[in-house]
Amino acid sequence: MPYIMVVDKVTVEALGVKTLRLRFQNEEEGNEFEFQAGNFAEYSAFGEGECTFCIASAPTRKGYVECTFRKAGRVTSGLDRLEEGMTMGFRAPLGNNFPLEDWKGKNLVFVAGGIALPPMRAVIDNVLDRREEFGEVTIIYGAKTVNDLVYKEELKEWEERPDVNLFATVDPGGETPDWKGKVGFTPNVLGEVAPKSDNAIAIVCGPPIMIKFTFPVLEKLGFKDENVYTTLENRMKCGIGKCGRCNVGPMFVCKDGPVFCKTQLNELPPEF
Amino acid sequence: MTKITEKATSLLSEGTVKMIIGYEMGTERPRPLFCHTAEECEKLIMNAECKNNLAVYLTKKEIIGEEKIAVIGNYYVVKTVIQLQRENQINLDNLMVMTADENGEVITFTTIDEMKEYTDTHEPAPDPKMVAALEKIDKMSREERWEYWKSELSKCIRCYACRAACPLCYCNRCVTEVNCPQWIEPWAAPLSNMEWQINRVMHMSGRCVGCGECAAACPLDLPIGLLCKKMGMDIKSTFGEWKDGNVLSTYNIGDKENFIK
Amino acid sequence: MEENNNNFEPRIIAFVCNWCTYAGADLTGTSRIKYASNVEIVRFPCTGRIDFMLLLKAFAGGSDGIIISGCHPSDCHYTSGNFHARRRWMVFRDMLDFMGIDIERIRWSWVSAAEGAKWADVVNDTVDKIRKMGPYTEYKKAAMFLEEEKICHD
Amino acid sequence: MEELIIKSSDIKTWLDQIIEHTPRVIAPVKQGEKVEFKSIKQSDDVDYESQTTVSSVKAAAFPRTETLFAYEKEGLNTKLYDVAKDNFVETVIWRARPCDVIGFKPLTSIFNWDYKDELYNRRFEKIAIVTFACNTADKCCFCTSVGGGPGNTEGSDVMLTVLDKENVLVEVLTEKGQKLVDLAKDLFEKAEQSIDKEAVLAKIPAKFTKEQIYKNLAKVFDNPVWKAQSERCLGCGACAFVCPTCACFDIQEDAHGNHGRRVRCWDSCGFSLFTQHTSGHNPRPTQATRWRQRIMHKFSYMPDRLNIYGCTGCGRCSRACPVDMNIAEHLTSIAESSHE
Repeated sequence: MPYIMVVDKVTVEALGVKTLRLRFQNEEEGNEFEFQAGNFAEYSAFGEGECTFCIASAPTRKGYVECTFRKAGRVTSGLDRLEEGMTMGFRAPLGNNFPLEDWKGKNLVFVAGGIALPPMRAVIDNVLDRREEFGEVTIIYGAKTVNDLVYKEELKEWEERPDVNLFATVDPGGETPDWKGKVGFTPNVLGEVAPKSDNAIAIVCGPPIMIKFTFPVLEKLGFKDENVYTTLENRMKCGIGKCGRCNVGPMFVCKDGPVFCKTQLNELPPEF
Repeated sequence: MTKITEKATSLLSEGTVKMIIGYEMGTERPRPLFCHTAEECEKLIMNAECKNNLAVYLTKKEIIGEEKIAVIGNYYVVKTVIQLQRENQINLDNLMVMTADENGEVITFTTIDEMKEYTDTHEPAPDPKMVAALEKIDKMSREERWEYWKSELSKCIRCYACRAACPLCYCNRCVTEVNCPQWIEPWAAPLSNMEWQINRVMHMSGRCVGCGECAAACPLDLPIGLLCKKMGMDIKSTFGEWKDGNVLSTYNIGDKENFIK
Repeated sequence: MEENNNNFEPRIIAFVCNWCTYAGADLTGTSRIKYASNVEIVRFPCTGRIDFMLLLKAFAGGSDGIIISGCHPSDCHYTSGNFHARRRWMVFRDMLDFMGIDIERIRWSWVSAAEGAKWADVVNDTVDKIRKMGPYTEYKKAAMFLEEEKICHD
Repeated sequence: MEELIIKSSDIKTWLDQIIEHTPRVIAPVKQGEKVEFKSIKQSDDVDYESQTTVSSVKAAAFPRTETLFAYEKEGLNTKLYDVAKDNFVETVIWRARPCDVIGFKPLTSIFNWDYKDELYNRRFEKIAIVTFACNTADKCCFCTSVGGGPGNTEGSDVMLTVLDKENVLVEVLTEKGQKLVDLAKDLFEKAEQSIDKEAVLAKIPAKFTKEQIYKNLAKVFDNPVWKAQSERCLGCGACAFVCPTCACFDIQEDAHGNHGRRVRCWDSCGFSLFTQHTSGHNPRPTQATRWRQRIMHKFSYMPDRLNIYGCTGCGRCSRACPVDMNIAEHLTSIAESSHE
């Protein structure tokens, strides 16, 4: 049975993209609930159905949970209609998480595309709250057009931070006159920025096409397969490994994923 | 070496067609066969039990591809090709339509009119079991009919074999798969099963060629063929033989009816 | 069936076309003609837009009778909307009858913008007829299939 | 494991006793030419001639449509209600076949792998199964090739084998079965030991072995054999819905204004939109990929994860298929092939 959550704050990120900040309706459930960066959840808009998104806020920031989604179908339009104070359902934590513990002391390269920044933000915020335990942090985030960029205030905040080098980019033709950031597709920008690959972990997240184009660039930069992680976005209904639709080869994306290492992906058939 | 296999092998070896769709003998009954090479044509057969409507594959791009193919089908396949052509779903110069009469002679059609002339003259007799079932239902009172259809259709498991087997059901997103608005509930319940059948037959009205494949495909043998048959008879009696375009997408100022006052 | 009819108030849904019947109903109002109040009017640009599934959804939603009305043939605002609709209704009505759905509960009519009085008659006749026929319980019961699985409300 | 003998004529009276003492008894009933599992009220509705029914008996534990929970919105708040306990009644499945019964094993392991599905478990633990061994078999049966057999007692509570015209061997396998037999204790006598059950059972030659399939499947993932086999497949859901071991489901919402229910209903990997992403990208776009998924899931992924095969060899999918996709034929060609 899903938890009941109360919507605290609704922020409009871009055209059709919203972030909901949720608080648990009953306090004890809220306090007992903990999750890891990388987990996802099934959000219910009662009367419409359920859909799958990552948990966009970091586990280190207690007391609330955030999710970001684009208005696309029946359930997301249901979520889109929610205002402050209204209730919705929340089934979490599901799936596995980013292995933060064994990244200690390593440099981190985050590559995100479009609406895939939310799962990364959970990790980035988590890393920034324990900044000293990690090496250099590079974020390469691309979107189609300038107003498609999500979390605009966070992007500014990361830009000012000295210990984070952020490269926001927009696809060619999506830039506006006062856009200071880069212009070009995320994989090409990654090639230009060329972060060093020794003692570094790359985390890629975006639509399947972007993942397919980013992997060769990472290889060229010398990232070994076991240092590259990604989260897969498959059609999900149950989220607990029963309904049989999210599998890539023998692996269930909802139970054995969504976070996969590239070595695991190489063994899997090309079915994502 | 039946005449069909001869014709098929020659077509394939000369390269006029890339693939031939026909029938082969399956576990208990004939089933569709796709011949890409000459020796596969050995298995081609054509007899009264060959019922699958092969035209269902003619609208599937992943199967027919871009090159020219041939189809050796029964009477209903030819009739469906006419209807598909009328709804411009198929590209006739990439398709060779053939059939075989009782003693195995292969008939090849080159134009639509040849097909129309063949289908008008070779109309098979209506299946007596269906005619009897229709009479039995017509004699029932309204409440009995409601109970009959509710009990029959509550068995339906919504596997959509009726939609999959029908050559004229080629929408890539069917009304049941649209969820804003959710017209028909996607789970199996007596009323939503009835709504599904009503929707399916209404979308077939005036287009259905009466091949009976929806009833044959149903694993539970539900009498859904009667619905299509009755729809076909009603349309023929009220609108007569409709030549140009589909019944519901055209209109006639002189339509007569007695219930709109 | 007679005794419970006196306190049974039928719920009727009317699918009407905006240019003729809706205007006709408006005229009925402005000319102070009384007609039964248990009709809920749903306005459509044209009868051609009335999807046959809406009738089934109306019955499943709990209405006991349906009125469908639009412009007279050949004076449709969109020239051929009501011809298409007429065909659709002819085909749909036979099918509903064959499947045992009670087509007596559906009233099909043409009401033009000038026929305010006719609209009142259509509504009153239908309401009386449906009141005599009683609620459409068998359809509503079929629509309640999921409710057979009981819920514990503790 | 007690072996008893009952007269064929007494079976009817025993069934009457069972019907009297159990809220729901499910048995094959003839409707037109097809035979279906239905809940029966008197014992003479049961059909004893048919080989198997069209749909499997999984609906007794995993129904086509099932309420997960109900919700009610009051103002800004939402209340959730669980399903009532008395929806789950004691059930006896009468005259099932060994291949139906083994089907429950993979189903139970799916529904209890990692997260225990209460709804399924509540229904399944209330089920007692009386199985009839198969004296005949038809062309589509291949239970011997996947480790089953016409007299396989696995999963049943009571196994009946028709020996000859009047007496029937009764093997009581579990205490649930014992309770059923105790309902009409006097109808049964002890069986002498010399009964050879195999003699009366149907002979079904094994066409291939599961291990062969499992081994070959590891090599054939992107081999054109899938396209060739699935060319005539129409992408309906018949094979998945009649299969005793298919457990894929869809979650939908039945909304009425401010209250409604979340509903679980059957779904099939054969449907084209089963894995369609909102962006339109579909990891399994063609029918060949879906047919491959069906076979790989039952013969390679399930053995890897739950070390149980997802097929009981009942042959229902071949009988229900509109274009006669005979699974035994396809599996034999995979087993024999050494596709590299």
